[in-house]
Amino acid sequence: MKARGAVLPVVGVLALIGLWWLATIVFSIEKFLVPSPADVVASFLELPGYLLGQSLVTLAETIEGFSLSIVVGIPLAMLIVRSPLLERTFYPILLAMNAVPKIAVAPILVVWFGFGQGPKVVLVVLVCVFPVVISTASGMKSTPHELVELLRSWDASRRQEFFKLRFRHALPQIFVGLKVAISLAVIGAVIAEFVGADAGLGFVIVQSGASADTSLAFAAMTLLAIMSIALFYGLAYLERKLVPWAEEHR
Amino acid sequence: MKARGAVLPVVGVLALIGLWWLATIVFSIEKFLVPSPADVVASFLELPGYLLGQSLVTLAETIEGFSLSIVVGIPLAMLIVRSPLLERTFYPILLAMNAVPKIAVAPILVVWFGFGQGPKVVLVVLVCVFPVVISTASGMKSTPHELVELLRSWDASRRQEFFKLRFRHALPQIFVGLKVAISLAVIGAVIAEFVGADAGLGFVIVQSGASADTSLAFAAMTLLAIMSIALFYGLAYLERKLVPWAEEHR
Amino acid sequence: GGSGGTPSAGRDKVGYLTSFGTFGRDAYAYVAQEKGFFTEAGLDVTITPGSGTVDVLKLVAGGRADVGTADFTATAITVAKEKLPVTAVAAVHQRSLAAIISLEGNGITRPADLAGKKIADQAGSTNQVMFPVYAKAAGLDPASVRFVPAAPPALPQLLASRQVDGIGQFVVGRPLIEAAARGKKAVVLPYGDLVPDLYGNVVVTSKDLAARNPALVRRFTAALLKGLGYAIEHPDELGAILKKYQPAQDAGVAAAEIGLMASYVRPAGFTGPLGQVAEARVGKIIGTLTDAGAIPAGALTPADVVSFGLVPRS
Amino acid sequence: MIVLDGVAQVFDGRAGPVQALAGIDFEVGENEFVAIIGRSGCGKSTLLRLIAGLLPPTRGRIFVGGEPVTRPRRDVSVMFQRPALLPWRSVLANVMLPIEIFGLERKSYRDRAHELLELVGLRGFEKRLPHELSGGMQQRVSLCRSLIHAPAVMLMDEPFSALDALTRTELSGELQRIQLEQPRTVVFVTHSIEEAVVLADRVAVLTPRPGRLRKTVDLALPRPRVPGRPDVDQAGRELRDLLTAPFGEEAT
Amino acid sequence: MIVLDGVAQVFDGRAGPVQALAGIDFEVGENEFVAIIGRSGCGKSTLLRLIAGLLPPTRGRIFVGGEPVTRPRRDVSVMFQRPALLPWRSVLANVMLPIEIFGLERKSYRDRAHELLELVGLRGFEKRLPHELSGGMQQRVSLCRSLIHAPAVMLMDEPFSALDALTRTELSGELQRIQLEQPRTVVFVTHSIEEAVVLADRVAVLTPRPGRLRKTVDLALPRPRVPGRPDVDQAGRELRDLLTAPFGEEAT
Ligand SMILES: Nc1ncnc2c1ncn2[C@@H]1O[C@H](COP(=O)(O)OP(=O)(O)OP(=O)(O)O)[C@@H](O)[C@H]1O
Ligand SMILES: Nc1ncnc2c1ncn2[C@@H]1O[C@H](COP(=O)(O)OP(=O)(O)OP(=O)(O)O)[C@@H](O)[C@H]1O
Ligand SMILES: Cc1ncc(C[n+]2csc(CCO)c2C)c(N)n1
Ligand SMILES: [Mg+2]
Ligand SMILES: [Mg+2]
Repeated sequence: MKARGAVLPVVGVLALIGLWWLATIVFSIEKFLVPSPADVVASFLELPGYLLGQSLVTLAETIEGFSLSIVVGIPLAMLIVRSPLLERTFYPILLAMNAVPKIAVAPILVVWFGFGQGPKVVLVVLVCVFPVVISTASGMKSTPHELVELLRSWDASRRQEFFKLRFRHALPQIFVGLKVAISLAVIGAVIAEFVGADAGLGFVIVQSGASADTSLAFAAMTLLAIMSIALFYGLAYLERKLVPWAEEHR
Repeated sequence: MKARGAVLPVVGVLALIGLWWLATIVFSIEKFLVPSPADVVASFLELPGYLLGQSLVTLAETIEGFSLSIVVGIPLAMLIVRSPLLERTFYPILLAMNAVPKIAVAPILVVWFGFGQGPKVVLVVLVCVFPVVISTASGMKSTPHELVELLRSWDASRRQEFFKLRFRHALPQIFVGLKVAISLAVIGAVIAEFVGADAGLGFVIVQSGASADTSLAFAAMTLLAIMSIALFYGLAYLERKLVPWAEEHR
Repeated sequence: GGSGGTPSAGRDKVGYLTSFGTFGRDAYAYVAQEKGFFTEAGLDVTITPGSGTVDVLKLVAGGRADVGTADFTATAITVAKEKLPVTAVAAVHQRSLAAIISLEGNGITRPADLAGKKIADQAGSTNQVMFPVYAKAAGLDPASVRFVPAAPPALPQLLASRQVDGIGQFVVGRPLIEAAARGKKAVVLPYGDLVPDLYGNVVVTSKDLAARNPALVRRFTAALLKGLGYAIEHPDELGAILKKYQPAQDAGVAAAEIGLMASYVRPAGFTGPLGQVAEARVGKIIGTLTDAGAIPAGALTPADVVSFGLVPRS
Repeated sequence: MIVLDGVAQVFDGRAGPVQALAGIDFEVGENEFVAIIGRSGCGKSTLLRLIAGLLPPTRGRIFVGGEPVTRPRRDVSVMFQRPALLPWRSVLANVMLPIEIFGLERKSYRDRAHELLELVGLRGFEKRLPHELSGGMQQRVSLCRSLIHAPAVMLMDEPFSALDALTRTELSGELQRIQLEQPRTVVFVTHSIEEAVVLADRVAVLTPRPGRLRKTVDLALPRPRVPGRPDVDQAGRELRDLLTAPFGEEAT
Repeated sequence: MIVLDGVAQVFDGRAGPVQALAGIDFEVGENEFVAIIGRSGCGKSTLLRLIAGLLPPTRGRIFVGGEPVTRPRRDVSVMFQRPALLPWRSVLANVMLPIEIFGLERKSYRDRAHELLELVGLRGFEKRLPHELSGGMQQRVSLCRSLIHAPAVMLMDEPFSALDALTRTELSGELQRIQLEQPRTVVFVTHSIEEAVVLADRVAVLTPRPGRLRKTVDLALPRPRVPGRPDVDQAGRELRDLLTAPFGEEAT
C-alpha cells in the first residue's frame, strides 16, 4: 500500500478521463453538453484562485456537517440499539426525514437559518445522518452474542458494553456508513448552495448551468469529485489506523 | 412483531406530525413556508387520484432503478472483493461518479435519453449503486477467515465461495446498503423528475413550487415519505424472511 | 460576498436578492453598489443571488431579505393564489422579457410557425403560463404547441441538441443560446411584441416593510434604478463591474445581455420615469391572467400586488 | 454459597423446544470445589449460565450467597467454553479487560497479568492479537482473564479442553495450589475424570439430555493430589466405572 | 502418500515473526493412521494447514500422492480445530455442504448424513441452527461433515476435544471401525494419549515451539484396540513417560 498502492487508483482515474475524452471525440459530443477534459482544464485555468476559494467554502460546509452527523448519529444509533422501543419509535421519523428530497427543503432552511453557512451545514447533516445511524446501529447489533455475554458476566454497564465492545466491533461497519455519508455530505453542501448562496462550488454550478457554460460547470464538478475522493481516502486511511486488526479475523 | 409491533412506529409518526402541527401554530409559521398537516391533507384531498397516479409513476422509476442497482452493484462488489487490483482501479471511478451531484447531471441525461422513463431510471441507478456496492463488498470481505478456509479446503470454486458463503454472510450488511439505497432511489427519481418530466411526484413538486403552492408540494413530499417508509419496511420484512437466524449469533 | 468594502457606519442595512443568480440581466445591482449609489442613499446593501421568483418571494415574505427582484406575472399569480404578503414597488422591465427562442433551421421564423412544435420550458414558468395569451395574439391555437417541462439549466442544451424545437427563455438569453449552439443564429419570439402590456421583473418587498418604512424602500428603489439606468447606458462598464464581483461570469455575455435588455427597461416611446408601474396596466394584466385561468376571478386587485404609493413618479 | 432449587431450563428453538435441564436441586458450599461431569449436550454450560445470572431459569430458583440470582454479579466470574477473546485487543489487553470493566487501577494488576501469562506459558505473546494464537493458547488467555481478579465464585467451563496432557496437568496443579492458598467456591465443568479427581471436593454427575443430577461423589482425598498417586487413580477408576455403568431409571 | 521435506513455517505478526515449525521431514504411508502429539502452540494445526494446501510453507516442500501441494485438493479433507459451522445453515445442511460444493447428487448422500448424525448422537437435531447446539454437539456436526464423503486423506485437528470421555471412546471406536473397513490415510492431531494409542499406527511427537519432529513411535498392536486392554494401556504409559521426560537438545 505504499507508492505502488497509489498507482492503480491513478490508472483508474486516468482511464476514466481517457474514456471521457475519447467519447467527446468519437461521438463528437458538443462542448455545451459534455466538454472535453481539455476544455474543462482550460476553464479551470481561467479562474484557478476563484475556483479553489469556492472549493474551500464547500469543503468547510461538508466537513462541519459531516462531523456534526457523526456527533448526532452515533449516539442516536446507540439509543436505537439499546432500546427496541426507541428503535421502533425513532426509525420511522428518521426514515421520513430521510425520504424528503433535500432540494425541496433547501429554500425552507434558508428562510429559517438565513443565507450564511447555517442552512448548508443543516442540510449536510440531514443528508448524511441516516447512513451513519443505520450502519452504526446494524454494526452494533451484530456483535457476537458470546462477547456480549462475556461483558454481561462482569455486570458491565451499558456504557461499557457500548464503548468497550459494541462500538469497537461495529467500527468497520461504521466506516462503511461514513464512506457512504461523506459523498452524500459533499452533494448535500452543493445542493444547499444551489439556493441562497453566493459562494461555493454549488453556486458556481448554478451560475454556469444557467449560462450554459458547461466547461465551467464540469470544472466545478471535477473539483467536487476530487474533494469527495480525497475525503473518502482520508476516511479509508483513518480506518486503517483505527481498525488495524485484519478485517477477516473477527 | 405482530400487531403490537406496529403500534410504536405509528406513535412515532403521529408524534412527528403533532410536533410539526404544533410548530406551525406556536411559531405561527406562514402557510406558504410550512403548511400545517391540515393544509397538506386538504391539498391532497383536492386531487387524490391525480397524486396517487403521480406516486405510481415515481414508484415505478424507483423500483426499476433500485432493482437495476442491485443487479449491477452486487456483481461489481464481487469483482471488487475478488481482486484487490480491480478494487483499487474501480473504486476511484465509482467514487468519482458518486461524487458528482446528480442534479447537475440530470440535464445531460435528459438530453441523451430524452423525456421518458429512461433518464430517471439511470439517475436512480447512479444515485444508489454506490451504497449497494460498498456495503456488499465490505460485508463479503468481513467473512470469518475460518469459514473461507473451510470452503477453500474443499477446493470450492470462487463462485461457490461467493454464493454459498460470502454472499450469505454479507446479507445483513447488504441489507443495510439496500436500506440506505432505497431512500436515495426515491430521491433520485424525484430529482430526475425535476429536470425533464411531465409526470411523477418530482414534477408535482416543481410545478407547485413554481406557483408557491407549498401545501401541494408538502402533500407530494408526504407521499414520497410514505413511499420511502413503505419500501424500507418492505426491505426489512424481506430481510427477516431471508436472514431469520438471529442476528447476534454469527 | 456581494457587498462593497466601504464602512457601513450610520447607513441603513438592506438585504437584496437578485431574481436569479448574478447574470448580466441582474448585474445593475452591482453597478449601483460599485458606483456608490447605495452609499449615497445612506444604505448598506448586501446583494445575494436569488434562485427564481418564487424563492425570492418566499424569502422576502419571510423577512430573510428586505427587497428582491421577481417576475411580475409570477408574483401576481403567487400573491393571488397563496396570499404571500409581498408587494411590488417598481418595475425593472417595462415589457416582459419572456420569449420563445428557437434556432435557425428549426423551421420557426414567426409565431405562427410554432404550431405543431415541441417547446421545452421550466414547469410553471411565466413563458408557459402566458403562452395561451401570446398564442391568441398571434392567431395560433395554443393547443397545437406541445410544452415539455424541463429544468432551466437543461434548456439551452435541449435546444442545441435538437431534442426540442424551441425553449422558453428571456429575450436577453440570445447571446447565451447562440454561444451554446455554436454558430447557429437564435430566433427570438418575444411575447412583448404581441402582448406589450406585460411587465418583466419588478422590485418587491414585504408588505410589512412597505408599511413600516416606506422611506427606506423609496431610497433603495431609487438607488437601484439609478444603477439600472447607468447599466443600460454603459453596457461595456457593466461587464467589468460584474466580473469584479462574480469572477465566473463572462463580461462579454453580460454586456450583450444588458444591451438587449435596454429596450425593455426603456422601450421606444416610453416617457415615464424608470421603474414606473401603471395601475391601469396592472388591472389589464390581472384581467388577462384571469382570462387565461392563471388566477381565480376576483382574487386580486392591482393594489394587492403593487404599492402604487411607493412606485417612482416623475 | 450456591443453591439451585428445582431448576429447569427449556430452550425454544425454530424446530421446537429443547429441554436442557430438568429439576436440578443442588448446593455448593462456601469454598467448595465442585466438578460437573456429564455427556456432551446434557446442559452443563447451561447450568453455569444459569448460576452466573446470564439466563433466567424456565423453572426453579437460584441463590448465590443467600441472594436470589437475577443478574450477573461481580463476585462471580465465568470462564466460558469458547475463549471469547475480543479480536481487536492484544493478549494483555484481553486479560486486563475485567480490570477495566470493574474500574480498578490498571497499574496494580498489570504485573499480575504478566505473571499469569508467564504461568500459562504465554510469555512473549502479550502484544499479539487473538487470531495469531493457536486454539490452546487462546484458551489459556481466557483462563488468565478469569483469574486476574479474585471473585468469590468461579464458574469454569472445560477450561483445559484444548490443552495437551502436560499443560493440562501443570495448570490443574496450579489451580489446586491457588485453591489451597486462597480458597474459593468453584464450579468446574470437565470431561476429564482425572482432572475432576485431582481438583474436586465433590463431583456432580449429570444424566444425558435433559440434564438431571444423577449422583454426587465426595472425594475426601488429602491434598495436594497428583495423578499417579494410588488413591487418586483409584478414585478415578471408580468414577469411570460409575459413568460407564448403564443409567438406572434416569436414562433417556 | 504424504511427504514433508524440510518444511518450516514462520508467521509474520504485528509484534514480530513467530517460528511455528522448523525443519520437518516426515512421511505418511498410504492408508497409514498417524497421530500427532505435541504441546499447545507447537504447530500441529499449522502442519495440517500446510498439508491441506491452505498455507504455502515458508520453506521446504510438501507432496500428497506424489504431487507437490500448491492448493487444496478434493481428495484431502480437513476437520478443523474449531467447528467452523455456517451459522445460517441447519445441522443437516452443514453436513451436506461438501456434497453441494463437490456438485454430487444430494439425494444419495442425505441418508448417509442422517446415519452419521445418528451415530454421533445428534438425531433429532437435524433442523437446528449451530447456535442452538452445545460446544460438543457443534464439534460432532463438524465431524459428520468431514466424514460425509470418502476422501483419500483425512486431516483431523483434535476432533474429540470438546467431548466427554464416554462419547470420545465411542467415537474413537467408530473411527477405528471405519478405518478397518475402508482404510484411508489419516493425520490426526490429539491431546489424548489414550486416543493416539487406540487409533494410530504411528505417533509423531512434536517439540514445543518451534515445532520439530521429536520422535515417532510405531504402535504394532493388534486391532481392534480398546482402552483397558493391557497392551494398549501399556503403550499409553510408555508414551506418557516419553512425553513427560525432559527434552533433549531440542528443548526450547
Ligand atoms: N495466523 C497466524 N499468525 C501468526 N502466528 C500464528 C498464526 N497461526 C498460528 N500462529 C502461531 O504459530 C504457532 C503454532 O500454532 P498452531 O495453531 O499450529 O498450534 P497448535 O499446535 O495447533 O496448538 P494448539 O494445540 O493450541 O491448537 C503458535 O505459536 C501461534 O502463535
Ligand atoms: N441458545 C440455545 N437455543 C436452543 N437450544 C440450546 C441453546 N443453548 C443450548 N441449547 C440446548 O441445550 C442443551 C444443553 O446445552 P449445553 O450447552 O448446556 O450443553 P453442555 O452440557 O455444555 O454440552 P457440551 O459438553 O457439548 O458443551 C443442548 O441440547 C443444546 O442443544
Ligand atoms: C421564470 C424563470 N425563468 C427562468 C429562470 C432561470 N433562468 C435564469 S437565467 C436563465 C437562462 C439560462 O438558460 C434561466 C433559464 C427562472 N428561475 N425563472
Ligand atoms: Mg458446554
Ligand atoms: Mg491447534
